Amino acid sequence: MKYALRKVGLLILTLWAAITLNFFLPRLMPGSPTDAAIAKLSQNGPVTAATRKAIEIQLGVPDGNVLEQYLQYLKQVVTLQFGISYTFYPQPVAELVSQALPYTLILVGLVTIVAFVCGTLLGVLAAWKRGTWLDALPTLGGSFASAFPYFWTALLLLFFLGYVFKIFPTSGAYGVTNTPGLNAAFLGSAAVHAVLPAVTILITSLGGWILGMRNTMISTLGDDYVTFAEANGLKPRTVALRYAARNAILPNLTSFGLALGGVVGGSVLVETVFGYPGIGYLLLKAVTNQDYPLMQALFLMITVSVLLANFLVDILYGVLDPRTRK
Amino acid sequence: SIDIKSAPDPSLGADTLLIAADTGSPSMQRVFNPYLPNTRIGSWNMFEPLAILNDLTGEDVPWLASKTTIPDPQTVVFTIRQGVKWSDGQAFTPADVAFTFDLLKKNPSLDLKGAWQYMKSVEVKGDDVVVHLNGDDVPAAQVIEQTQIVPEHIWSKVKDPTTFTNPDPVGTGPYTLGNFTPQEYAMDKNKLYWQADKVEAEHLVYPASNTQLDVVTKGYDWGFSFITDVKGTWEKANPSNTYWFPPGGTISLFPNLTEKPFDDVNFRKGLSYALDRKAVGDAAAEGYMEQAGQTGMLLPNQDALLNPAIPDKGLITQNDKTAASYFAKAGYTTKNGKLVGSDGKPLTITITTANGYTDWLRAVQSITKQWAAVGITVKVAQPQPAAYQLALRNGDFQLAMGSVGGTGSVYQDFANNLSSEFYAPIGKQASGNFGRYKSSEVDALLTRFKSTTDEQEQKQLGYQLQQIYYDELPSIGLYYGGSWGLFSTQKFTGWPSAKDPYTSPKTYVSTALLILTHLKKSEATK
Amino acid sequence: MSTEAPGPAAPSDALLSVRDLSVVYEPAGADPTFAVENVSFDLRRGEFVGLVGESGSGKSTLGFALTRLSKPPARISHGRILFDGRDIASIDSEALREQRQGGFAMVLQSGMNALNPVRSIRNHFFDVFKAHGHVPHDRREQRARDLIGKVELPAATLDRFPGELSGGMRQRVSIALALSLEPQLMVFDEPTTALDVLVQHAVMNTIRDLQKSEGFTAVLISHDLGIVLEATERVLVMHEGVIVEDGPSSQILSNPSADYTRMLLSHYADPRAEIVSLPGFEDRSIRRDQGVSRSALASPEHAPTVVTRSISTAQESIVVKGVSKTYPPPRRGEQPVRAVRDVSFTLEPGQSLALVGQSGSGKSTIAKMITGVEKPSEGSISFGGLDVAKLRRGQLRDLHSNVQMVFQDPYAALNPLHTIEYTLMRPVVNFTGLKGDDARHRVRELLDTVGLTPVEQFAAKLPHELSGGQRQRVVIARALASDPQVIIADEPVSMLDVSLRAGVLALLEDLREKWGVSLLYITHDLLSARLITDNIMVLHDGAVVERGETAEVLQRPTDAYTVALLDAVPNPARAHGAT
Amino acid sequence: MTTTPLNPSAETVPVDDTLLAAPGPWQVITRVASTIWSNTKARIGVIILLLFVVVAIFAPLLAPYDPSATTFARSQDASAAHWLGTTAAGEDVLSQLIQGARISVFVGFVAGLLSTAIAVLIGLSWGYVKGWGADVINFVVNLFLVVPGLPLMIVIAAYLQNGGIGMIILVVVITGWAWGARVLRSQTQSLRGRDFVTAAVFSGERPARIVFREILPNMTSLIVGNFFGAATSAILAEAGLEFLGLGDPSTVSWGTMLFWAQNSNALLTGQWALLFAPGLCIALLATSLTLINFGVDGLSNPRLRESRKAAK
Ligand SMILES: Nc1ncnc2c1ncn2[C@@H]1O[C@H](COP(=O)(O)OP(=O)(O)OP(=O)(O)O)[C@@H](O)[C@H]1O
Ligand SMILES: Nc1ncnc2c1ncn2[C@@H]1O[C@H](COP(=O)(O)OP(=O)(O)OP(=O)(O)O)[C@@H](O)[C@H]1O
Ligand SMILES: [Mg+2]
Ligand SMILES: [Mg+2]
Repeated sequence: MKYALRKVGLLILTLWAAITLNFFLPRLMPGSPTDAAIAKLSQNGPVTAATRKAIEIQLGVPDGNVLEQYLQYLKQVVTLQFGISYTFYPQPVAELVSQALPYTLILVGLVTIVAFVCGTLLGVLAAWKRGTWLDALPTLGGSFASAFPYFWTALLLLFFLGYVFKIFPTSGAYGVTNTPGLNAAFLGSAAVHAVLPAVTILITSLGGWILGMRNTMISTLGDDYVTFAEANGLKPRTVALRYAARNAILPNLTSFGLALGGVVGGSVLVETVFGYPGIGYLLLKAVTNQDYPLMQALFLMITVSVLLANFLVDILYGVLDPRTRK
Repeated sequence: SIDIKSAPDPSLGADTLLIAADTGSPSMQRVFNPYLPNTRIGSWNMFEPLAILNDLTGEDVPWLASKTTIPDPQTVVFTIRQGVKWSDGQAFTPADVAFTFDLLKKNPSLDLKGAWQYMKSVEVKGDDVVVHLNGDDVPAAQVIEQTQIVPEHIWSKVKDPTTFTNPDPVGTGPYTLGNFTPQEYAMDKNKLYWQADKVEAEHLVYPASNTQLDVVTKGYDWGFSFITDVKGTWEKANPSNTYWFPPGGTISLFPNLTEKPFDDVNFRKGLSYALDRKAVGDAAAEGYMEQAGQTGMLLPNQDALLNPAIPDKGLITQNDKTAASYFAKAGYTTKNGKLVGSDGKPLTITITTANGYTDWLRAVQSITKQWAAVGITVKVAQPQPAAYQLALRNGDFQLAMGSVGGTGSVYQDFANNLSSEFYAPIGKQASGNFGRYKSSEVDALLTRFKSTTDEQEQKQLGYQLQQIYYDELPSIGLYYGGSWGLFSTQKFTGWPSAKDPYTSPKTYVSTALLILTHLKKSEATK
Repeated sequence: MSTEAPGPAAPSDALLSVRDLSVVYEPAGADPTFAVENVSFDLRRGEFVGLVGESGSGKSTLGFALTRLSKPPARISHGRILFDGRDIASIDSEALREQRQGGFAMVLQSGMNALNPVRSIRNHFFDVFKAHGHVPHDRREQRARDLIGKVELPAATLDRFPGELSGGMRQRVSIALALSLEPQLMVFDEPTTALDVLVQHAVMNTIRDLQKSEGFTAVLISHDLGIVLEATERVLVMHEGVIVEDGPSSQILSNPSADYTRMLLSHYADPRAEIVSLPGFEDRSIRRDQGVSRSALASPEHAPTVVTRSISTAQESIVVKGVSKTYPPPRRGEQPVRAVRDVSFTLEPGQSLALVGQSGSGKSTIAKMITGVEKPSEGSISFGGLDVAKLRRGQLRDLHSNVQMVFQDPYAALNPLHTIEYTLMRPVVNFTGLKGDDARHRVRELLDTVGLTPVEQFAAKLPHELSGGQRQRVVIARALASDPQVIIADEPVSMLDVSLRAGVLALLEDLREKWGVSLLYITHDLLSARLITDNIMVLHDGAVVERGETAEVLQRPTDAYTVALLDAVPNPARAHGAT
Repeated sequence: MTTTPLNPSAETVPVDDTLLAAPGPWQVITRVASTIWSNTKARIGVIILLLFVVVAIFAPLLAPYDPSATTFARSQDASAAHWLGTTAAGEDVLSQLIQGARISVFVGFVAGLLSTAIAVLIGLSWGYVKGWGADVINFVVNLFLVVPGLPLMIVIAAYLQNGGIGMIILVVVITGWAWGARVLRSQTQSLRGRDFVTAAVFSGERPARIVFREILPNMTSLIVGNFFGAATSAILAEAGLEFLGLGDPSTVSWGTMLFWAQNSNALLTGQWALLFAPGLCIALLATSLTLINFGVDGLSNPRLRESRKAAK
C-alpha cells in the first residue's frame, strides 16, 4: 500500500514538475509574443509604431507578476481553459488543438502502431531465421532506413511521388474541396493524403523496432524455457511465437509506451514538410511565435499523454506478464 | 536536372484566379475581422479603405471617399462616395464611416494603423466625414484614409469586436466570401460592387499551402513569393508566366547611435564606403534586387521625389581608400591588416539579424567578407525573430539588419526612422527609430512636414531629409527588399509591370484592389 | 582408458547406442572447445544410468547431444547416435520433432527456468498435447491432472504460472511435462542441483519411483556421486569429455577402477558416521581428546608454507541476543517475512560455529546482521564494544576490519577486471594503513598464507586465469588482509567441485587454528560442518531448533527437523547394501 | 530526432559476461576492438566511419574550393569544375559536402561523448545510491524522459540564441542523456548486487571508488554502445535542428546544406544533388554507427554474437 502510494505520489510530482517546466520554459525564450507577432508582420512590409501598440494591446501584456501568472496557469491546467492563442488570434486554444489532434492521432498514432507491429514481426522473423537473408535484409535495411534523416526522406518522397510523378497530393490532410466529416469523399481523400507522411514515418521508425525485437528475441531464444519447449517437440511456430516472442516483446513495450506517448507530440519534421495540419506543426508554430497559451496546452497534452501511455503500458505489462500481477 | 512544368488547374474555370497569398499554418482559420493581424488576406478584397495609398507611387487613390480634402492642417474631410452598397444589399453611408472610427477608438487594439494617434474627433456632415486632428498633422491623412470601413448594421451588434472572427463577412469590396475550408477558400464576384464593370475575374481561390514547388507547378495566376532562380523555374514552367520584382523597402544596417564608435558619423561613412552594395544585394536576392542609395528613396518608384542635388542618385561606390580615410578620422588605423582603434585593440563588430531571414543572412555573410578585407572582424548574432525584435526595441545591438521605408509616404518613412518621437533610451523599449537617432533639425523638418499641405513644400522638405540621411547615415542602406510579384497572363492580363508600374504586386494590402479592378480577360479566355 | 570397450554392434535390447560421439563448441572469435570426445556406450531398455563428473566435464553437452538439442555454437562433429536402431544424429528437424513424443525427453539442469514465465502450467501441457496430437482433445485436462499427480503436485497447480511456484514445484512440473511425451528415454540433467536439500531428496525420490513405475530408460546427470550412486544401477564417470569408467553402481562404490573415480569417492563420507575422515582431515570427534598437532595439515593442491608474521588472536566475541529480523512483505497483501526469530548465541574468540539449515532458514540473514549489512528488527548484536546495529558508515569500516566475509561464489566475488594484487591491496591499504612496498609485501605474505605460490606469479594474474579453488583462496586471503578477528564464511565451498572443496575447507580450518580467528561457518552441507566446526546450530524457519557440539548433534539428533536434514543426505551404501 | 532508442532491449541485457572473462583495461580495449572487428556488419561500419573521419580531418585539403566562396555561377548543374554543381548562392556543393563532414563527425563525437558521460555519471550514481537520493535522480530522469524532446530542443535552441555548433551540441546533450542513464542504472543495479561489489565494501572501499573502479569498468560495452547510439541521434538531431533553421545557417554542415537546399528549393531548380548528397551522407554516417553497434551488442550480449557460420 505504501509502495503504491509512493508510486502515485511520484507520478503526481513528476506531472507537477513537468507542468511547471512547461510554464517556465517558454518564458525563458527572449522576446515577447508581441515581438513574435511583429516579427511575423514585418516580413510583409514596414510595421509602424502604431501597429506595434495595437498588437501589444491586443495580445496583452500578461497580467501580474510571474507568480500570479503561474497560479493563473495552474488554474488553467486544472480547468483545461487555456484561453486564446496569440498566433492564431482570436482562435481559442481548445479549438485549435481539437482541430489538429485527430489528424495527428490517426496518422502518427496509427503508423506508430503499425510500425511497432510490423517491426516486431520482422524482428521475430529475423531472430528466428538468424543468419539467413530473412535476417540480414530486415536488419540491415532497417538500420539503414532508420538512419535517414526524417525530413530528408520526406522531401525526397514528396518531390518524386508528389511533384514529379504526381501520384500523391503534396500537402494538407485532405482535398481542398472536401468538407471534414464522416463522408466517403473526405475519408478517401484523407487516406490518400496520409500516405506519404505515413510512409515516411514508417520507413524511419521500422528499423528501430526490428532491431530491438530481434535482439531481445535472440536473447529469449537462448533461454531455458525455449530449449525445453524444443525438447518437448513443440511446433517451431509455437516455440517462436508463444515462447520466445511472447517473452521478448515485454521489454520492448516500454519503448512502445514512450513512442506512443510521443505520438501526441506529432512528428514535427514530417508534418512540417508535408504541411500536415497536425499537432507537430501547430507546436512548431506555437514555439516560434512564442504563443504561450498554445504552447502550454500542447506541452501539457504531450506530457500527460507520455505519462498516460507509460501508465497504460505498465498495465499492459501486468496483463502480459503474470510475474507482475498480484 | 528535372524539368517542372506548370499547367492551370483544370478544375478551375477560366474566369478564376488562383492566388498564392494566404498561407495557412497549419491550416486556415476563418477570420475575416480586418483589424486583426491574423485576418485572412481575402478581407482586403471585402473591406475597402477611404482611399488607397499606393505604396509604389506614393499617390492616394480615392476609393470609398470620392474626394479627400485638407482644408487646414488640423482637419481632413472625406467626401463619401455615393451609390456604394454593402454586399448584403444595404446602402453604405457616412454613418458607417463614423461608426468605424468610433469602433477603433473604443477598441484601440483594433487600430492597427494607429489612426487615433492623430485624430481628436470625427463628425458626419452630410456626405462628408470630417476628422479633426490632434494638431497640425497633414501626413496623418494618409494613415487615416487607409482605415477599412465595416458596416454599422452588423458590427454594432458584435459584443466583443476584439475577438470577433467575422466568419460571414459583409463588405463593400469587389468580392464576397465563397466556399471556405481550412485548406482553401474561394471568393466570388460581388454583383453589387460599385465598380462591378471593372472586375473581370469572377472567382478568386486562395489555397492554404503555397510552397515554392506548389507555386511553380500548380498553375497559379498570381503569387507573391520570392522564388529561387525565377527565370529558370517560374518563367520556364509556363510560357505565359511573368514576374516583376519592384523594390518594396530598403534593407539597411541600423547602427546603434548611442554606442561608440557607431555614434561617429565618420566611422559610419567608413563602413559605408567599405561596402560593395551590389555584391551584398546580389548575395541576398540572387541578383534580382538593385543596390540601394543613401537617400531613403525607393528607386525607380520614387524617382520624382528624389533630391536632384544628391550625386549619383545617392549611390555610394565602394572605395576602400575613402573608407580608410574616414576610419582614420574616427581614430581607426590599419595595422597588420586589422583595423585598430586608438586603444590599440582590433575592431570587432557584431551584426544582429533575425534567425531564418536567409536573404538578410546572405547579405550579412557578404558584408562580413567585404569588411574583413578592410580589417574588421564581424561576428553575426542570429536570435530568433522575436528576440531579434526585442533586441531592436531595447537597442541591444551594435549593427542590426532591418528594413526601412516602403510605406509610400515620405513623411512616414523618415519619421519612423528618425523622429525623436520614437526615441527611447537604451534598455527602454522603442517602437521606431531603433538606431536612437536624435536631431533637432530633423524633428523641425518633420514638424513642418506635418503642417504643410503644399505639395511643393513637402517635396522640398523631403529633399532636405534625404540630404541629412545621405550626410549623416543614421542607417546604412544596402539593397532593396523586393516585392515579389509572380503573374500568369494565361487567363488575365493587366498585371502591374516595369512597363506599367501602376501599383506594387502585393496581394495582402489594399493595393490588391487596384490590381483586381485592373485585370482584363486574356485573348485566350475571351 | 579402463572402460570396458563397447563393441561395434549394440546389444539386442539396446534402446540407445552411442558410437564415437564427439561434440565441439565453435564460438565466433574464440578457440573451439572439444567438450565431448569419442564417447561410445549403450543403454538398455528400462535401465537407470548415472552420469557423473565434475563441472565442465561435458555431461550436459553429452546430454544435449543424446536428445539432439545441441545448438550453435555446439556441433556434433563426429559419431552416431542410434535410438531404437535409427541414427538420430542426422535426421531432419521435423522428423526429429515427431520423434520427441514416445522417444527421448530431457529435463534441464536449470529446471527453475525451464518454464515459460508467461504461460500457465495447464497451457504448457496443452502445448505439448497439441504439438503431437497424442492426447485427444477431450482427454487433455484429465491427462494433465494425471501427470501433475504423478509428480505429487495438486491439480490446482495447473492454474498457476511458473513464477508462482517454488523451485521444487517447477522442477516437478518440468518432469511431468517431459513425462507427458511418454518417452522411452529420459535424460535428467542435474535435476536437483538448484534445489534445497530437503526438496532435493523428495524430488529424487519422485524420479526414482517414476522410473520404476513408468519403466522408461533414464540417464541421471549429476556432479554428486552420492546422489547418483544411491539412485542408479549403473554409472558412467566422465572426465574432460571422456568416459573414464562405466560399470554397475555397487561395483563402483566398492571397487572403482579409474583413478578419477577413486578420487571422487575419497571425498565422500557420511556426516552421521562415528568417525569421519577425509584426505587432509582427521576426525574431529577424536581430535579434541588426543590433541593432535595439526601442523601437518595439507591440502591436496598447495601446502601453505609456514607463516612468519606474528599472529593476533581473536579477543572479542560476537554476542547475538534475542535477534529477530522481519522483512516487509514481498508483495502487496502478503505476510511480512520473518526471516530470523529470536536467535541468541555467542561466538567466542577462536571458536568455530556451524550454522546449518535448509534454504531460506535465515542463515545468510544472520550473517548480514552480524556484518552490519542489515539491521535487526529486534534484539542486539555486539562485537566487543561495538553495537553493530547502530553503526554509521565510518564505524562500519571499523567493524569490517575485524569481521570479514568469505563469499559463496568465488567466480562472482572477484572483480574480473582487477589483478589479484589489486584485489588484495585494497583492504591492506584501507585497513592496515600500509603503503607502497610494505603493502605489496603484505599482499605477498597473504598469498603465501593461502598457499598460492609462487606468489609473484599469482599476484599478477587475473581471476579468469585461476581455477575455482584458487579463486576461493584469493577470497580467503582478502578476508584475512585486514587481520580480522572473525571470519564469516557463507557456503564457501558449495560452488566448488568435490576435488577442490576439501582443499579450501582444510585451508579454512588451518587458518583458524593458526591465526586464532573465530569462524562462523554457514552451510547446508552437514558433512563439511562436521569436518571443520566444533559447535553447530540448526536453524529452521529462522529459529534455532537444535544446538550443541557438531559431532554430537549429527550423530544423535534430537529435533525432528535435524533428523530430516540428515535423512536427506544421500546414502549410497544403504542403497547398495555395501559398506 | 526521436528519442526512441534503437535498442529497446538494452535495458534488459544480461550482465556483461564476456567482459567478466576478459579483464585488464588494455585487454578490454583490444577485446572490444577485436569483437567489433570480427563482426562483418560492424567492420563495414568501421570502414565507413573511418572514411568519413579521414574526409573530415583532411577536409581543407580534399575540398576543391573554399566551401563558403560564393563566387561561382548560381544553381549550376554538375560539371567537370563542380562535380555536384553549385548552390543558389553560388557555392561549390562538393566542397560544402566535404566540409560538412567535419561538423557532423564532430557533433556526433562530442555530443555522443558528453551525453554518454552524463549518462554514466548519473546512471551509475543513481544505480548505486539508495533512499531519497535515488528518488531525486529518478525524478529528474523521468522528467527528462517525459518532457517532449523536440519542443524542448526548439525552446532551448531559441533560448540559447544561436551559439552555433556548441549550442546544438548542448541541446542534443540536454535532451539525450536521460535514456542512457536509465539503461546504465539498471545495469549498475544488477552489478551492485554482485558479490565482488559487496566484497569491495568489506575491503573498506568508499562508494565513489566502488562505483568507478569496480562497477564502471564492467559496463564498458554498454557504455560504448550508448556512445554510438548517442552519437547517431546527435548527428540526426543536428541535421534536424539545422534544417528547421534553429542552428546557425552560416556554418557549413550537412544539416545547413539541407536547410539551404530546402530554402532555395533545390528540387525546383533541379539541384537535386544538393539535397540528395548531404542526406545520404548523414544516413551513411549514422548507419555506420548503427552497424558498429551490432558489434558492440554482441560484446555485451554473447547471444547476439554471430556464429561463425553466419559471420562468413
Ligand atoms: N556455449 C558454449 N560455448 C563454448 N563452450 C561451451 C559452451 N557451453 C559449454 N561449453 C564448454 O564445454 C565444456 C563442457 O560443458 P558442459 O556444460 O557439458 O559441462 P557439465 O559437465 O555439464 O558441467 P556442469 O556440471 O557445470 O553443468 C566446458 O568446458 C564448457 O566450458
Ligand atoms: N532483502 C530481503 N527482503 C525480503 N525478504 C528477504 C530478504 N532477504 C532474505 N529474505 C527472506 O528471508 C528468509 C531467509 O533468507 P536467508 O537468505 O537468510 O536464508 P538462507 O538460510 O541464507 O538460505 P540459502 O541457503 O538459500 O542461502 C527467506 O525467506 C528470504 O526470502
Ligand atoms: Mg551441466
Ligand atoms: Mg544464504
